[in-house]
Amino acid sequence: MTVITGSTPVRPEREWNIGWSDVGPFLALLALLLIGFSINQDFLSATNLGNVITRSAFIAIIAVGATFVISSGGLDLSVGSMAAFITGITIMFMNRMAADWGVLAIPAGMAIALVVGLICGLMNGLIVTVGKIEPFIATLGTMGIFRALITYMSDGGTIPIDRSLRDAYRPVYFGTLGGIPFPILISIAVAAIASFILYKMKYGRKCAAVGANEDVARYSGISIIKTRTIAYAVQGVCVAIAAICYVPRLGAATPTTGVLWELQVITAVVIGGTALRGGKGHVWGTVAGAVILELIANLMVLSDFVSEYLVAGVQGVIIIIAMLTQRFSK
Amino acid sequence: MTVITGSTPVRPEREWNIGWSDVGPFLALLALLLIGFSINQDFLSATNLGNVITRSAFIAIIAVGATFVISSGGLDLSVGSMAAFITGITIMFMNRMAADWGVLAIPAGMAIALVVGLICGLMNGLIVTVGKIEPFIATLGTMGIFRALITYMSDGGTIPIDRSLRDAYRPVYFGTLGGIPFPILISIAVAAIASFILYKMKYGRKCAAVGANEDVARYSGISIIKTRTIAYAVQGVCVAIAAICYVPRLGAATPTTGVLWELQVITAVVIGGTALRGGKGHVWGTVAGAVILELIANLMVLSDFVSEYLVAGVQGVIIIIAMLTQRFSK
Amino acid sequence: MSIERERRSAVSETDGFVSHPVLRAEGISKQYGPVTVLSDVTLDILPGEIHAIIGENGAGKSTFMRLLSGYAEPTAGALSMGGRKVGFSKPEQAQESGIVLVHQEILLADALTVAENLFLGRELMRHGLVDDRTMRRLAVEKLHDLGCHVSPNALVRDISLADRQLVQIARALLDDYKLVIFDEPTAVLTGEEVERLLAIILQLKGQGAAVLYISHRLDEVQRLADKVTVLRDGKMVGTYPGHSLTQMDMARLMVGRDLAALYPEKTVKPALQAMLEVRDFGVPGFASDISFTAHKGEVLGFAGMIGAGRTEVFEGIMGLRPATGTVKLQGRAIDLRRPRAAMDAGIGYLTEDRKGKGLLLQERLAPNLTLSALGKFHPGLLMRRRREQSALVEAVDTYDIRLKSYVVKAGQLSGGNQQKLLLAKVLLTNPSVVVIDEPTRGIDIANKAQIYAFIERLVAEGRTCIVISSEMQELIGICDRILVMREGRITGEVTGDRMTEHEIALLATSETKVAAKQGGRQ
Amino acid sequence: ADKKVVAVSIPAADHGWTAGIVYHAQAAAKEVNAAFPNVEVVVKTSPSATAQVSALEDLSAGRKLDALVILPYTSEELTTPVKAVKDAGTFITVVDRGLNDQSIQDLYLAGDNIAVGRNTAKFMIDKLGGQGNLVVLRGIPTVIDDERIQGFQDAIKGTDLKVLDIQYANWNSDDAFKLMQDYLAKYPQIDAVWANDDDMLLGVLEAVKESGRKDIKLALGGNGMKDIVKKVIDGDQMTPVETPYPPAMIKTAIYMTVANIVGQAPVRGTVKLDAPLITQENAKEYYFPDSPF
Ligand SMILES: Nc1ncnc2c1ncn2[C@@H]1O[C@H](COP(=O)(O)OP(=O)(O)OP(=O)(O)O)[C@@H](O)[C@H]1O
Ligand SMILES: Nc1ncnc2c1ncn2[C@@H]1O[C@H](COP(=O)(O)OP(=O)(O)OP(=O)(O)O)[C@@H](O)[C@H]1O
Ligand SMILES: [Mg+2]
Ligand SMILES: [Mg+2]
Repeated sequence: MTVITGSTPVRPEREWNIGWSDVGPFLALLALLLIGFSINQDFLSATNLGNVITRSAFIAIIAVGATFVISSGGLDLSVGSMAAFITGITIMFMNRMAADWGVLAIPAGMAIALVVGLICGLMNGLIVTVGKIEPFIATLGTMGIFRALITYMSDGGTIPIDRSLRDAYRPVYFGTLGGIPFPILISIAVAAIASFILYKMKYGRKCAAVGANEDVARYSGISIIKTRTIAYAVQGVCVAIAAICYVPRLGAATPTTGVLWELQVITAVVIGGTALRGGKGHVWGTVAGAVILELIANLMVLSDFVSEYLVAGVQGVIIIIAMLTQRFSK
Repeated sequence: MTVITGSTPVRPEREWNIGWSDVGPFLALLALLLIGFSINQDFLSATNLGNVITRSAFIAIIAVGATFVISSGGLDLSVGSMAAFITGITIMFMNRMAADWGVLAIPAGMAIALVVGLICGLMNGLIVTVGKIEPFIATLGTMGIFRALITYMSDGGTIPIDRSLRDAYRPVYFGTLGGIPFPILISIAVAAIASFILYKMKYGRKCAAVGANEDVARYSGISIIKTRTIAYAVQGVCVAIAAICYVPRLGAATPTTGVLWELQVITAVVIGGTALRGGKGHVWGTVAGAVILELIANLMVLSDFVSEYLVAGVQGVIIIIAMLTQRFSK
Repeated sequence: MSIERERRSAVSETDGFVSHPVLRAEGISKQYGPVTVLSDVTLDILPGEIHAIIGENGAGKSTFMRLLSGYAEPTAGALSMGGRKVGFSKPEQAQESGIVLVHQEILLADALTVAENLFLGRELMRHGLVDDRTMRRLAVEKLHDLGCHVSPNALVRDISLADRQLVQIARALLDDYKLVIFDEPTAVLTGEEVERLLAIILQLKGQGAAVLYISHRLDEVQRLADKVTVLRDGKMVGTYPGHSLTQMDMARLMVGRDLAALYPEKTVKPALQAMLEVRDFGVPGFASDISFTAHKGEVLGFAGMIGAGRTEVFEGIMGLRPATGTVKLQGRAIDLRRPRAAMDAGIGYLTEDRKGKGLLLQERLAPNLTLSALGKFHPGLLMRRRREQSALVEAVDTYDIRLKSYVVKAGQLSGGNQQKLLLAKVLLTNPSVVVIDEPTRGIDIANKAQIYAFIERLVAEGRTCIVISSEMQELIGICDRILVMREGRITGEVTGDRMTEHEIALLATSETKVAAKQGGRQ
Repeated sequence: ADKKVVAVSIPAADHGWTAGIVYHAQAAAKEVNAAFPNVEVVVKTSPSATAQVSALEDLSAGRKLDALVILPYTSEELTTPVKAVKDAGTFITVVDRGLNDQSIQDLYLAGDNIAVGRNTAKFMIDKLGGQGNLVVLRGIPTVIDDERIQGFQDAIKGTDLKVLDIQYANWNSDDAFKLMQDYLAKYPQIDAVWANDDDMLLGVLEAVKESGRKDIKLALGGNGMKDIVKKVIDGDQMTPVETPYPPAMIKTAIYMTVANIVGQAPVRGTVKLDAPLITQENAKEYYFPDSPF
């Protein structure tokens, strides 16, 4: 039999495989900006855009964590109430320490927030992985638990931050560095670190593998339990970071803090190009997704077309249309 | 050489494959009843149990529809607001017709409800299948749309049913047949029909196949679009049936009707043993799941242990524990 | 040729005294519940030796290999390496001890790229970071050695089955293992790739590694094996020196009786009557300018190398991919846009990817069997459970599906038996044209004969059978006519005396092709 | 001896005002249970109208209730279920939101949501001299929200006060913050803001403060949250007045009902709480620093 040895030298090209799921969200973002500008000139004003992007930082930061969880094949519905819970604990801690430690209570409170976030995330992760409970149900359960805890801690009311700390803490949300608001800087930093972890570190590979095919991952010596638990822990830390930025904004935690954030977060991740069934995560797409969501809400207020009753509906329509165009312009 | 044909005669047994996922929910139900009884003797009184089961009928009926959607690999977050929307339309229609048609407006309204439900379901289905949008996002969008529509229709207030119809309509919720409340009978009928469809009809096979592996289904000549769209349509009709039972109970539709039902519905389905990633659906398990959820809420009211603020948290804990015991007693 | 020389030297080496087996398996048994799949198998695997395991479908070969490589644990018996007892509860442990398995079924993550899959779980690192550039480069090199030219950045989901198999093989060749186990590596490969693989296996052996090789292609076994171990129904029949066995001997040992001729006698076909006419057909990105006619009572073969586009052409005809052109069945045009049109018109297609597209692995056998025939088999809305059960019994009988119990899931059948179930599934739709993509993928020799006879019976009934196969011998043995494809086009037709491997290979390849192919793919 | 059972059914604490309700109801229950050994007050919260109907069924399924104090989630939906309880011979006290059928209630104690809107509007008209641009934030689509908005809009009819925009902010300070930022971006000149609940007012104030805009002369809320009452006491420029809608009304209702049950003071009829403006002068009366609200 003839053996054909087709030995053309193979060039390992530097291949940039940028697919639709990479640029899609950014094109959608661009389109939205243009539409916004055509509706209301103020839309593109620095203040308005600054406000909107700053605002989207919470969702963006949490959604970056959710990108880990979702790409590893999980889901976390508890992020909103976890954010409220962490905010509550942090404020209570800071208030108690304010008398003795003065302004130092703020960094200490931040550290506490991160630790609590980590623990909450780990708890979610262990229930899902070791307990082998469908993530939807497990995190729905913990969502109820966190929400109950913050309601209990606040007696259903508000937990305001101590007046003595308020001014020292304010810059974390309202301050700027080189003209850029802190929350934006923080979310960029979080996204940068996350994309470094997901794309440059071994863990990112494991995450994608676990999300894409559990069996294959297991046979490749990847621990599903470890990988997915870490993803939930990262999610917890991201929620904590968001909570830290959140505190100075309104200076209080209430039982309504973070209600329905989980839906926004998941929507941001999916708009950003990460598939809900798991697989590769798109960190920057997620950030774009979070900004898109906030922009849509902003557009609703700035435009005068829509009756107040119909705002939620129009948002729904826009999201569906955005996804449809992504799908069919491929 | 000896001729060995390794064929021990194998008889095709009549296979009863009752797995854990079939009995699990019922055992959990039983456990809950026992716990309930030990906490409060009144728990097992006929009135109380009757009330609880009657109440769980809405969620049960909707969740039976969700069993179709989920087993075919979809998800529907819009059921709660769809229920509100259908309730609203039905009441408005009945009220308008009450003057001319008298009590006949009730059956006419019911028919309208079913048609509207079917259309809403089809819309969801087509967006998901033809539009190829992640079900989570698509139905999150329509959830917003339905919610906006009911808010718009009610001007943000209530749509009460006409007084002239109220008494004639009452028995649909409060009436009994042979001592059994109507909603229970209706949900049993719905579940029976559904399990007939899923287990005795060809469509059930298709549904499970599409949910288990889209490619295999496609290569076997099963239309994914048709199968999944039908599942969403069934879901729509189930929501309509639930809405029909719902009207006489509260006598009005408001923009807050059915808020968060979708989460209860999905929880019922999953507790019932159907996997969220698709595959075989467990109709009776789903019904048991709905009753379990309502029983837990009932226990919270009847027992006095739990601070008001913590009710949601304790419910979360119980659900997680129930799932854990299911998992580990396997 | 170099292959011959290497083989001879290998044999002389193993004829001498060898100190330690790489791996010794003693009294290995495996039970799944009440079912005994393997009982008391004992085997020594020596370094620098190619040891073939053969046996009928369901004999327990794959199970045995899984036990050796940590994918499952034996219920009785012991493994030892270098005189020390070992036990593997995870594949990684086996890999750390130097044992790696190439699965019979594809086990790759669809959503990841070729390079990512190749290095999954053992990524190359540089300065603590994953070194994608190097991994891509190595992926290209390793795959190129195997004759696979997919881009390292392609998603596994998008590449053909054969390419996936090669990626899977490449994974096992990344590191130096003491024992490499191949479970039917060549079932979906064509001549060229098979040759490359065999050369690589000999190279491994030359480097002193031991190789366990499972194949139903007995010619390969004969060419490679230093030793042959035969399993039958989970038990050892014996271990024999490879060179002393002819293919006939092997078949007899496997089956336990003499086999009749593999290929049925070709009958003289009556006057040709067109059945399936395909004109100016194309599948964008895969094939174009496809025109051919298949006749009533004819077995029409499709030959070609991996990536020739044969699978895609028929997936296009079945409405499973977007396609252009006209397809007529018995003169009536088929609507290519409607997915079920071809199936309803009476064309049945048996996919080459039984795991991904053929069977619901988590389902019982009966629902799998009737899945494509739901309409025909269950007229009306209801299902006929009882009829379904008896159809299953009948299929098990007709296709000789070996099962230990009817209460198993399709995924628990052995590879070959899954293939038979799939064949039964497609034929249950009673098609007038049957397209079989790789009909004997993973089928043992006795059953091959059965399937060939079956194909012959189908055409005798007046149906048309189209066979896509990577095994040229098989095509030559059963086809009345063979069309050869290359790079998405039909390059020729061979019939009668011209039906030889040489002729087909000429049409399927050309010197210009290889370069063009690489350019085109990357 | 048999204890008399008084059931209290109220909405769950999902934002500030309802939290206040829960707080005062529990305080009342504790006090009454301690003071009257033969009376048992049971407080149950419900997160939705449906759940409240369920809770009524659950409470009355096992035992006979001597009295029920209920703050209905919505009027329409609770009318029939409360009637069912009444038919079993229970004394019914309705708080805040009336039922559709007034014959059901034995005692009715309510704030005046329309007055909340109206009084706020009147103050604004005075303060702004009858002209100016307003933006309004409303809560979630329910009757309370509707009535307040209606009272407000009726009152400014015929003046030159112009409502530039009105949108939902879900009685949530976070959403109110965002909405106010957007209002500020959209309208260059805003003279006054009305958020029909104090939770939202907190968000509004933060957004205004952050924007640095000086055109906003008034930002008013409603409900009597302690932080806002404190502002009034301190003589805040932007929020000089407050409209009370004190959650403590539930406590009053419970006490009156218990009084009726223990038979020392038969009470029936309707009590309407006024919604007078809280100003710097009288603010101290409305300030409860220990309440969560
Ligand atoms: N998990 C399982 N549960 C029950 N039976 C099993 C399971 N796995 C394998 N079997 C059975 O074990 C037997 C041997 O299967 P195995 O896959 O080892 O065969 P094989 O020799 O590789 O066959 P083939 O040549 O067809 O690949 C088959 O009858 C199969 O049905
Ligand atoms: N994802 C892809 N993108 C672009 N081209 C592809 C892709 N996958 C395969 N191809 C090309 O499509 C053609 C046909 O592929 P395929 O290997 O499936 O054909 P085949 O003849 O059915 O092979 P087999 O011999 O395995 O049956 C080849 O030219 C291949 O390079
Ligand atoms: Mg095998
Ligand atoms: Mg092929």
